[in-house]
Amino acid sequence: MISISGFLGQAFAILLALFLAPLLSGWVGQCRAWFQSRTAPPLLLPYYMLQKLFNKDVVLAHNASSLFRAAPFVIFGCMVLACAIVPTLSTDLPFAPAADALALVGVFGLARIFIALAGMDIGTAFGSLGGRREMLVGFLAEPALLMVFFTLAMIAQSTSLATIVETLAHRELVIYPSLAFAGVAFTFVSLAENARVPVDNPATHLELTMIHEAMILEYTGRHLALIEWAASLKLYAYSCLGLALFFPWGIAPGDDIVALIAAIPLLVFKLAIGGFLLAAIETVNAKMRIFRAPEFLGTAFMLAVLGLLVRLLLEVRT
Amino acid sequence: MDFFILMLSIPLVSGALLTIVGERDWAPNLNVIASLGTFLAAVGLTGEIVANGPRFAVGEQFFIDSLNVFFVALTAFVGLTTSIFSGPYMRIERDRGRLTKPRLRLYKSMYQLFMFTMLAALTTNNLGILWVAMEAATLTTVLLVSLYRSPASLEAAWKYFILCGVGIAQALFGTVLLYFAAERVLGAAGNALLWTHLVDVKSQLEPTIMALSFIFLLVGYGTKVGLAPLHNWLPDAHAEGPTPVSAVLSGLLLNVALYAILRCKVLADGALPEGYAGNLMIGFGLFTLLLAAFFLSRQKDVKRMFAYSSIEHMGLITFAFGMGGPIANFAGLLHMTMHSLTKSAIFFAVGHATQKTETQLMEHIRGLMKINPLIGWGLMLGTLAILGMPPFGVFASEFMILTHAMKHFPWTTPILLLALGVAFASIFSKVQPMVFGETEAKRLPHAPAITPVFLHLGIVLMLGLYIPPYLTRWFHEAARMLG
Amino acid sequence: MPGLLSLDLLLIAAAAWLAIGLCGLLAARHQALVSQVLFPAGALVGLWVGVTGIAALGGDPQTAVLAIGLPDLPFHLRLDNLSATFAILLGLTSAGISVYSAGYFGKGDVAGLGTLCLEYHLFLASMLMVLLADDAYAFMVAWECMALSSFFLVTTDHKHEEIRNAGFLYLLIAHIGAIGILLCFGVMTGGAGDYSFAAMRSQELAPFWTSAAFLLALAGFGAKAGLVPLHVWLPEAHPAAPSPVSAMMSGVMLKTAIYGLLRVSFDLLHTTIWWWGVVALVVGLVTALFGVLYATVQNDMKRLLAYSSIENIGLIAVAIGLTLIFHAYGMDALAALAMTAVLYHCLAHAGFKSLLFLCTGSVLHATQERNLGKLGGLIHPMPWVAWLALAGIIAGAGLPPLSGFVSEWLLLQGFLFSPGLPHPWLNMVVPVAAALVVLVAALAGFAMVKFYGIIFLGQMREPALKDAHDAGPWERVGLVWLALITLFLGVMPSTVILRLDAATRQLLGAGLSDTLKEQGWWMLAPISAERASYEPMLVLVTIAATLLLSRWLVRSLYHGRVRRSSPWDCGYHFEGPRAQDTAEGFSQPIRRIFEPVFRMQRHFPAARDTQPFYSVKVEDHFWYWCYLPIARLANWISALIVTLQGGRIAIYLMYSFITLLVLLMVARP
Amino acid sequence: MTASIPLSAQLINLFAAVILLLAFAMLAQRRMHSLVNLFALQGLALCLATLVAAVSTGQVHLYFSAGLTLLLKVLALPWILYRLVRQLNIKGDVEALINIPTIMLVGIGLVMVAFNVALPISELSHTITRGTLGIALAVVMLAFLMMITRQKAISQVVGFLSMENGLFLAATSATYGMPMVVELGIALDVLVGMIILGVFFFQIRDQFDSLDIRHMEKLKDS
Repeated sequence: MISISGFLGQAFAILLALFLAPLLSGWVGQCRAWFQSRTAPPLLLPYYMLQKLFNKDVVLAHNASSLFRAAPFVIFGCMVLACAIVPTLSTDLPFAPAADALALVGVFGLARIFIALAGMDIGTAFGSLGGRREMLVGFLAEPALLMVFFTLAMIAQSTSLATIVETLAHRELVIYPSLAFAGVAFTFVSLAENARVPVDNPATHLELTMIHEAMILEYTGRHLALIEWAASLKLYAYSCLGLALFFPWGIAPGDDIVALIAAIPLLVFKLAIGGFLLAAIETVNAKMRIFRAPEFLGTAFMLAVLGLLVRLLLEVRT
Repeated sequence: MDFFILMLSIPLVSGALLTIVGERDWAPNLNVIASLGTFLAAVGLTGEIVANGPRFAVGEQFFIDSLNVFFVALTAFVGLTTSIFSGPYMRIERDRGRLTKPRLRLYKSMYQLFMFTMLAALTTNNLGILWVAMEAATLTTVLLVSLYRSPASLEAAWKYFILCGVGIAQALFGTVLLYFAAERVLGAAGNALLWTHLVDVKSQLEPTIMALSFIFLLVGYGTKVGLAPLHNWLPDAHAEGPTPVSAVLSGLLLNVALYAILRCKVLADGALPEGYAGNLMIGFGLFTLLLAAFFLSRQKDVKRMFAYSSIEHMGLITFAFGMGGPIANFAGLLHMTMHSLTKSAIFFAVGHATQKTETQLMEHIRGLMKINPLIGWGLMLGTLAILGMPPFGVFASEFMILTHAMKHFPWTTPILLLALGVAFASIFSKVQPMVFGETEAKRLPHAPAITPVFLHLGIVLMLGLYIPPYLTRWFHEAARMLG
Repeated sequence: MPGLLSLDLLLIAAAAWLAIGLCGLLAARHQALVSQVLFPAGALVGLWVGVTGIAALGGDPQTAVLAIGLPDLPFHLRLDNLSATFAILLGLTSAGISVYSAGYFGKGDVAGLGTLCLEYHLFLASMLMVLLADDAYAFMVAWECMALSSFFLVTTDHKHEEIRNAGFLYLLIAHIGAIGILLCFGVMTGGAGDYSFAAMRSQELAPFWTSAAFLLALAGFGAKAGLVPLHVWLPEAHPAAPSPVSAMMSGVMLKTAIYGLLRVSFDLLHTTIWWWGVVALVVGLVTALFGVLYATVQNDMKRLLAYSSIENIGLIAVAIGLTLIFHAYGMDALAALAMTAVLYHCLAHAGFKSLLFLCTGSVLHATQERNLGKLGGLIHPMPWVAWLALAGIIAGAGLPPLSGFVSEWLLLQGFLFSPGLPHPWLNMVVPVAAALVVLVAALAGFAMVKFYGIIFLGQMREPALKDAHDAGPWERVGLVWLALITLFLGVMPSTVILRLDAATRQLLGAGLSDTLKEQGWWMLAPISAERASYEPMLVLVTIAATLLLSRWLVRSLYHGRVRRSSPWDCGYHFEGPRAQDTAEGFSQPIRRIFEPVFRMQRHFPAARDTQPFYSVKVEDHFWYWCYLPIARLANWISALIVTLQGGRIAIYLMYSFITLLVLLMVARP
Repeated sequence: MTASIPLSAQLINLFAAVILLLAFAMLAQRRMHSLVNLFALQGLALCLATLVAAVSTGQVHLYFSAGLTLLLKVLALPWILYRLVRQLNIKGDVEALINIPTIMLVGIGLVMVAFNVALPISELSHTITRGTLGIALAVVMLAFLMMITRQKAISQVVGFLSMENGLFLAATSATYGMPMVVELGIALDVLVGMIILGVFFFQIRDQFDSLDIRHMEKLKDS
């Protein structure tokens, strides 16, 4: 069943994700600084941060519970799993059948629940505020994301990510209008899910607008490190997902070592472009009021549904 | 000794005896013993009929077949348990000063005479005597209803007398017409009112006369059954009379009146086009059911409410017999049995409840479960049974009626659904707080006569789960006889 | 046991439950005996039922006829794969709940424990009989016994008026629903009044009557299951009942309604019309959305769970609707997929919802408080309950790797493969329905986070909560058992579905086993691995392994030092528990976004209030749109009708006279 | 056609007409004393009609029936009623619920209905008195109307008894009377009923200080 090479490929993909994810965060931060005419922080800043945080003592609130301490590890585990599922370099992943697109959403959901609960655990004003908002974003984003997957699943007649990517990568050149809708919707959802402008701003602790940061205010030391790492893993997973779904060219179809190695620079290149575009989006948009977020995500949902309907109306010939 | 003669003479003689000896300490026991004797005689008669088939008595004037022997047994049984219940109940009433000794004497003698008239009505073969016995049953109970001599009870008794008198007068007109029709076939000999003879020639009876006759009989006896809009006497009489009287009125008198209609329906069915009598009964039944259900929701007096519930059930039974056919007739008979047993059990429980709380107003009766758990459970289970909750037997008959209606008269089911729903909501919402909840009332020193309640409920429960084969055979035969 | 069929074993179990109940009544004075012996014995019987059910799955139907019942209609019993499936559900869930009850009712002074024990076991026995009944009468008797015993259980604490009202509402709707079911059976009755299911199966009905039967069944069983708009009893009755009873009602009793609906629509009626599926789908969607939205805004923890049950029932109804649509179009493989989702969600919901209700029971016992606004931080004094409840909420939110996700995943797969339906409109509507299902699932996550976060996390909102005690040993066993069921259903879906396949096959003639058998036990790929697959065990293992590995690595590469201090909270020091979100506050975004769905009464503080306060009350629109108008109408009609009884004898005579005249004029033969 | 009707039939028809006339008179009569008188007269007419039927057909039990009617309806009941009226000191009825001309009009309408209903049946009858069935029905209905419109308990009772007269007339006219045992039973019932009513009146007067049935409208639901 599981070939050695496939297993190695899988392990490599995970390690690559663990390594590349902070780099991607650093790259986005750097791009943002350039756009805003600031002096850019070093590209490797996230690594320094992680190193520093791991070295620091953990300072826990008096009433922090065991759940609070366990949550960062769970979240980290979820994100590692997510990165293992998403086809980054190759579609021949032993872990791919573990979770299809729907299960991937579920894994993200699991992480979200833990981070929201952890936010509520200390019982501070900001913690529960963050938890509530996170769940708000979550329940709006999840359906939209699933609708995107639905559209793709209908094209590929499968919900398995590997199959979808393979189908999309190796199809004859047909323009699917539904994909355009899905792509835009996916972008919206990714912004919201990764706590990016215009829904949230990862770079600020401005109390009234925080979502993600509000939940993790009480985290310190290694816990915070894991959460930050998990956040960058999430960004990485979403980016790879987007790239794999909408720009699937160059992903190795099987356990072809050459193609696999060739896929690495291509991936890094695509990620660099993606990060640049993300920074651009974050710069040209303003953070919106939290109650605009439903409208934003509602739009994403509508677009995804439209994509689905377009798929049904225009592209399915029965 | 002939069981039949014994059965009719015991209540008659003991009624006279109770009048003569007056109110003694042992008079209640005599009442019970007489009822027990009647019941045993009825059981003996039943056994005889089951074993040997139908028989005549006193020439051809009385006729006992599987249809009426079943009502006889039921009547005698409820008569017995009610007499058991009325002993302690009436003693408490006397201690509370609501009744004097002469009234208690009147009560007991009239009770026995009432039993006599009902048994006579049930067993007679002569439709004329049936009428006479029904009228006599009214007369005996009028005095029972007005036993307290309060303005309200007098008013109730007056209405009962006049309305039922007028109703029964119409039944007499119907009987005359029936006789008229029968005479043309059977000749002027005295047997033209004998049911056994009429049944033989029922298809030759003149339809025009029979239709008219059945209308009069239906309206006449229907008044006693409590079919709307002829029911107006019923809630008053039930609410204002002593509780044992309410129990027998509801449990027995209504049945006997319905029995009279059934006997007439058999004849009308033979003479008239298919479904004529049945449709009239369906119409009355549904109208009664619906009206009673809505009446139920506005009641404040507990006995009055259960009186309306009796009207509702009579409507349902009339509807069932109106549909006809073996299943519906069977269901109707079963429902009559179940209703008698359950409703009298409820009235027993209600009687004790009102005695303990000294009011019949439901809003003042609270927490029966706390005052006396047995009374509380008795009322609660009785109410659930009468509302058609399984495993009680009322459900068995409602089950058959509803499914049969759905199959053959689907247009009636929305009405049935509405009426049963409204009735359920109305009754249950009132009984529940009476039984449950907190109360300040203390436990009263009197020991309640609770055995009859649970005896009845036990039988109803058993019949809901298991109907013994001989009873089934008997029901089937009776149902077949009804056509 | 040689010579005894599984059906006999189940009957023995029902009798045993009854016997236990009666023992309870007789031994009412010995509280310890009743709670420590009889309830665990009931749990053993439950286990027995579950194991027998598992053994019976896949076998041939077994029938029996009891000597009781109506004349010509003795109780017919039948154990087939469908009833076995639900018997498993009943047995295994009730085992956990009964064990829990041993602890729950053993503590404190429960008035009338003997009666309660009787009612409880009668409830169990009648549910089992519902599953076994093979004729309309036996079914209805068992069905109404179930309603009745649960009614008495709900009103255990009948001193409070609101509990009485809740019980009344419950019984009323149950009764009206039962009449609907009865009429449904009436439609299907064979000729000459044959009420046995066998006769109904062989009955050929006209399309109109088939549809009537289906709609009556949907309404009747829907009233019991809590489909909108017949759901109103549910959020009233569940908080009123003692927690084990709520667990039993929510976890098991609602499923008997699903069982009935499946029995009627797939077994007794042998034609299926596509629009039935649409009706079920739409009703289910409305129910699910309504339930979950209301769940998010509740402030009473048991009400929240009750609304969540409505949501889950709605999802099940959606799945049933989908099955009906596929079945009507002869797409058997997909119908089997959707049916598996139905059965799986029944099992899953039974496990996690009972678990959550029992957790609320422990919280209630420990704190005497149901109001979320007065709880908080209970994970510290009650770690057992808190951690087990976490399993419940993860499953309840429909997240991997626990049970709720599997069924939702199956359901969504069903939706995804729906294109190809030979009906263009359906093809359009179905994906939108799928989107709404996803929305429901996501909102369920919100509700669950609220439930868990407000009760167990944060600071204690009342000082008295410090004295709360954790669940006792009996209770822990029950909770752990249910949590294990949830976990097992979550990670071993393939194993379970292979067994459930017998039931699916029986109803639809098709199942998933052909594809599943070829795959490993760890893999769930109902169509084929290329199209969709899910390996929950791998998900669980990966997350767990990463968790442990990262923890070990961090500790060994760096350190494991911990210091304690006050929370930082962005530098502010609102130390008190008042600074956290209240239950109302937490659901504020939902109230705002879905404002038209709720009937809200809000009070805002004015500028000059000396004691400013904010309050919000959320009520159910259906009360005001549906129930109150009906009640008013009935009241109005009865007010009109009682004028007939005006007290005047002359008028009464006139009624009689007019009746006579009318009949004389009109009723000529 | 009239010529072919035998004398006995003509007589019976005449008495039947008298009974109907008396029924109308009772409907209009307000004084209690006169009401009882009219009732006694009606009983007498019924008795005579039965007697004529007995003579013309020679049936023995019709003689009994006539005798019973005489005893009960002409002698016993009016006597009881007189005593009651005197002892209870009732003078006249209060104004009827509806004014008398209207009642009369309604009564005439009822007679038409009754004739109409009875017509098809009368044609089937072979007795010499068949035409009177319609009259009997009309009498029953008029008595009914009287009971509806009167407000004194005692006049309701008179109406009730008048209804019985109508029933007896029907029995006689349609079938030459019911079987003996039935007639005896009916007579016994009526008598017992009357006695009970007598007791009742005293109780009612004790409780309500009046025999006005408007006092008895307390039991109601609305």
